[in-house]
Amino acid sequence: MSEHPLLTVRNLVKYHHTPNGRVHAVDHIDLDLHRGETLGLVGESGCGKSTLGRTLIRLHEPDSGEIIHHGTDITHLSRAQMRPFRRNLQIVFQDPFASLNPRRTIRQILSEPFSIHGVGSRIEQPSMVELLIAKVGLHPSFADRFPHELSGGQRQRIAIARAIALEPSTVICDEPVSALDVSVQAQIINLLRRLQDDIGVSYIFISHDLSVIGYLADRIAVMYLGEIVEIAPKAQLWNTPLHPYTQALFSAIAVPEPPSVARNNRVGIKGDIPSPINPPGGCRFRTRCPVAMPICSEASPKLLEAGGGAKVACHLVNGTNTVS
Amino acid sequence: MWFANAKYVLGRVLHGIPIILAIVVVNFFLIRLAPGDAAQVLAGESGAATAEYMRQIREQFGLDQPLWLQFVNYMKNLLVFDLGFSFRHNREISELIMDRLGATALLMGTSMVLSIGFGILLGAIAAVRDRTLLSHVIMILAIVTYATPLFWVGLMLIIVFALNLGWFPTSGIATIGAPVDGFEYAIDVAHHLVLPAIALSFFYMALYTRLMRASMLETLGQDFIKTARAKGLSSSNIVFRHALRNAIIPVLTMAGVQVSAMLGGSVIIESVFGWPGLGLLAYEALFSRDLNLLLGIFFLSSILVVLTNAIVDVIYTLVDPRIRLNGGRHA
Amino acid sequence: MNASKPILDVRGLRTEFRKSRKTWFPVVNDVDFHVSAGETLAIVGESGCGKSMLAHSLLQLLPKRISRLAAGDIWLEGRNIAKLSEEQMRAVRGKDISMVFQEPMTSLNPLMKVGQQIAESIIEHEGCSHDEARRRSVALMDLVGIPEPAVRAGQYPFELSGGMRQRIVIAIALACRPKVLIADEPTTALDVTIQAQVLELIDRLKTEIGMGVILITHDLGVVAEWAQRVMVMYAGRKVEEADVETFFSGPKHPYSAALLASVPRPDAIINGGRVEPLTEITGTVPPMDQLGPGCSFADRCERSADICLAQQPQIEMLSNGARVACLRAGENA
Amino acid sequence: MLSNSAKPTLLRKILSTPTGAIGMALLTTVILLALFASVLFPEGPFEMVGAPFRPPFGEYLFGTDMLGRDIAAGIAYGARISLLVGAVATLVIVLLGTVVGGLAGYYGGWIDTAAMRVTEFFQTIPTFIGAIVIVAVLGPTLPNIIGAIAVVSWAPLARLVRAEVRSVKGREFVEACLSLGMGDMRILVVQILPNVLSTIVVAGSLMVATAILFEAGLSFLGLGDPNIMTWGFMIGAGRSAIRTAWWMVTIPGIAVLLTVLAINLIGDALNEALNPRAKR
Repeated sequence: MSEHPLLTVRNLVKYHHTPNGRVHAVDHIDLDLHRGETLGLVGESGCGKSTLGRTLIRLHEPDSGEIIHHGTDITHLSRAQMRPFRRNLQIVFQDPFASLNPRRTIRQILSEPFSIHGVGSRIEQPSMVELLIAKVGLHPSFADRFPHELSGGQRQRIAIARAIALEPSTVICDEPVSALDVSVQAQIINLLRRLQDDIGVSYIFISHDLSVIGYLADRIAVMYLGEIVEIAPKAQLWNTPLHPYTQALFSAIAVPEPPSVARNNRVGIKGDIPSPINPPGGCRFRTRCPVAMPICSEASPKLLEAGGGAKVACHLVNGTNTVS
Repeated sequence: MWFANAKYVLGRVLHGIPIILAIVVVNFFLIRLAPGDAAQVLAGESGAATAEYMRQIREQFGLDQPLWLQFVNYMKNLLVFDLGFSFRHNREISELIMDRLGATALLMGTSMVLSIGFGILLGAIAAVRDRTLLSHVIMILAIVTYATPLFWVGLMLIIVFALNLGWFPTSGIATIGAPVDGFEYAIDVAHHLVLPAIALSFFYMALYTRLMRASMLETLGQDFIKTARAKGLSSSNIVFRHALRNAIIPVLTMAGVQVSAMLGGSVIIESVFGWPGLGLLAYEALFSRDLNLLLGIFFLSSILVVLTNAIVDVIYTLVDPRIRLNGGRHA
Repeated sequence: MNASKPILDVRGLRTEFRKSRKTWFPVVNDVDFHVSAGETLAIVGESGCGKSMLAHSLLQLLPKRISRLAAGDIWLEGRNIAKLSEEQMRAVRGKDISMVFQEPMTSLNPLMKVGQQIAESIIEHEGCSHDEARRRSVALMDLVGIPEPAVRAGQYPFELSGGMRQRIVIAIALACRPKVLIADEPTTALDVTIQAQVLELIDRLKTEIGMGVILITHDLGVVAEWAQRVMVMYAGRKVEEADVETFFSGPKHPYSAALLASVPRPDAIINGGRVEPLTEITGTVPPMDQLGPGCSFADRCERSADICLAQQPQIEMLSNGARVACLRAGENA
Repeated sequence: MLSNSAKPTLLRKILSTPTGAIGMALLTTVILLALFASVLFPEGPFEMVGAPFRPPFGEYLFGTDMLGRDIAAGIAYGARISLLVGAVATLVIVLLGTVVGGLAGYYGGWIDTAAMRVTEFFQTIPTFIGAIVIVAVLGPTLPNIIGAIAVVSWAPLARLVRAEVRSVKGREFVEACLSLGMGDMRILVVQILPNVLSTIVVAGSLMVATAILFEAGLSFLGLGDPNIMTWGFMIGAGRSAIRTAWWMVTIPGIAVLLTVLAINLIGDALNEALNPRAKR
């Protein structure tokens, strides 16, 4: 990993305002993304992982904190000032049926990045589009079709093509394979990996599926109710998950192994995910935590180094002397 | 729960206040938009305007004062429900309107109940018996009725049932010279009410039938209906206990929206049937160019819409617990 | 392997959809399977393989206007329910066979209290009093792990979380202690931690009530963890059936094998080093109304031969006990 | 923005349903009648052509009125006005509704709040009475009538467009455009509005029918332009003779009915063609 992170996030906060109250979607988050790496962002619904992804590229306006891209603070740039940075910050969405405009042809959809950023002339663009389609493993004749003529996997390839058209340094992948069948999911995962090797892009890969995240990511950040509870290199996190939530999450993965070889040490966790509108005080996981202590309801734990490149926000792991 | 309910309804009523204020403002400026001298416009183009009347109008509207002062005066008068004086009728406008309110309320209320009731019934039948002859007949009747002008329906009813068959009177609210109270009077009024109420409800019945059918078909295709079937419930149980109540919600919403249109319809129907309500009053005001009266009616009917919408909201909360408990339609 | 007599025994089931006025095409084709009490059979496949159609066919829940049960028998404890009238079928639904659906958000009536939605089923099938039904529905809510069941019974679905709603749906399904529970992707819409809770609940109740469970899913991990036997479907047909241990030790049908290999395995990478690309299955699932005479997987299969395109493979038992419909399964597997 | 290749198929789709075919046939008849009114009845609708109160299907196809005017001529010339009012009022309504609804739905925030308050106002005032007041105050001319109809009816369309724009805006392809740095106007006009168009077309077609009914109602009450022959005016005039000459009110009424029916049928067929989920 290089010394200068591609993307640095400090103290990022994003609340959604709803009629029922303020949703703590992203609550004081720190992150670094390095060149060429894949950072996995995992968590259950309401943990704010999608909001974080969208806020990072200013699809949502952050409430506070800063987002630094290549040394430039892009947190408060205007839309016009932001435009040149968008070449480097792209996103792929979950639903391949909603992420392509049904009224436009694949050619029109894939020309958009080029025309917005003035890349290539009108004469060059058609061949650039066809090249792009080939790059994601489809036949160039797809250019003149409409999205509804494509299968889910093919649409997702087009969505990926649009995101990588300008060879960005960072692509946010927001659950890009969750809506796909297993065999198609494998195709898209392989494609994303191949593109990473080809153009050296960094991914922030958002998913609720730990198997996919574990397969693709170099580092993994675990989110719970708007906060990062643990972040660590993949092997480290996999072998010695420290946070009780990470442990529970990992043990909930159902592995397709014969019962005779599958591990059977399930750490069940009780109860529902609390509402992100009114998260528990102190440690947000304490209401479901099997090892909660009195301190957990009094102070919220900080995300601290726990050795091996891991950072954890847990009183039990960090020791009670870290309370602020 | 009761409290949340009341709070919600109160909120909806308060919501109507700025709208009523806006109508006051529009009323005030509309007259001044008219070509020519406002007093002249208010007095009407006929030569009937006496110098006395013109003076009265100038005084009431304070037309020689600056605009803002005129407006303040206008507002002051409205606050005490002083809508001015109608020289054609030689009475206070507010009195005139109050006199006629009951007849319109009776007509509107009857028509609303008729159109919503039959609309829901016919629409539900058409949906449950989808793709049968019965459903086709209902839907063809609905689409034809939906295209029929109200006043024409009224006239056709008069030609057939009043003039040719003689079953119902052609106009009025009661027989002249008949007793004016008691049971006999009620029967007499009901007898007079039949044709105008049917005429007014026709179009809306068609509208609600179409809406109810679509809504019912959609509801019947939803997952919870499948759950109900998987429980082993009978189809009548599924329709009555599960589908109907869900399907009615969009119809109620539409009925709320349509109140203002229905008031317009009652102007036409009342003038066709000589039903002495607000609509006929408006028609008369139109003919005698009594614009001040017309504006008064416009103002009051707007208030009526706001109030009716509040009533619809109450019904809404009774049907849909999501509103009752969350205090909002967009929960 | 399972000695007990099956509760539900399905033979040669064929469900067809209407293509035009007179022509029909199969969405479930010649499927045999059985479930015993206390056993979970998983039916696996990708979208459009017919697994959900199969589930709906068992209860005859598909719309009659566009679908029909064209052939086959469904034996429920010695009674063939495939031949029952709609009226007779109603007595089976929710009583002998129950179903849990995928979407907890939409599968409950939004305008009815949840307790009432459970009680309804009890009243329908057991004709008990409303008070009795209410008492039993509260007990059921307690059984499926809903805290404060008496309070929750008076709430509406929108007041409950997704996991809680799915528990209500399960309570409805279990209200009359059915012999067979069909769970159609019961946890797909739920979060991982909640998914484990719900599957654990179904597993526990299966033993308590002594019912057979048909678990329909696309998630092979869920199969490995919660089922005893597995049946893989492709293009409306059963292509492989085996007990879970046998299946996950090495599926024999090329489709099952490819499906299993396409699942990402993080632990294998971490413990074994190099990241291999996942196995992909080329091409797409053929539309069910345009199937040829041969094996419907042939044109995507790495091992297909000419004969595969011409001849429909029949289910055969292999030496390891798996039943596989593949002309080449025995050869070099 | 229906693509060029979609246009003929759309027409064919409409004609392929029985409702659409009947609607199209009826509407075409009315349009032809309007176009050739001055050829068929060169003397105009106000000319007294014969004896008063002649019953229909005799010397004159639809009979004559109390002044001996040919009712058939009135029907033909009235068709012009009905179609004109329907078309122009709808055009104004659609323009106003799309602009207000589009901007409110896309930008949200205070623009949305303000726009919704305004539409709420227009939805609360009793529409027909509002139109009566406007025409009564400003004078019964054709532009005033069209304007009055448009002013009191644009709000529901604006709300519909707003709701649709909001829902399309929430789809991920719009976020994809934003993340590419596309400008607001381009997103709204090029990306979102084409997806809302089918809704606008369907609602607009029904709006034509409503506007025709509105105009007929106004002229029935005597608020029509006195220099123009309209169906509503004919019915209104026929009222006084309702006991003797039933055809004077019946025939123009049927004309309104068939025209409105035709447009509604086409609207239904359009809805099915453009909006397949409404089918089944």
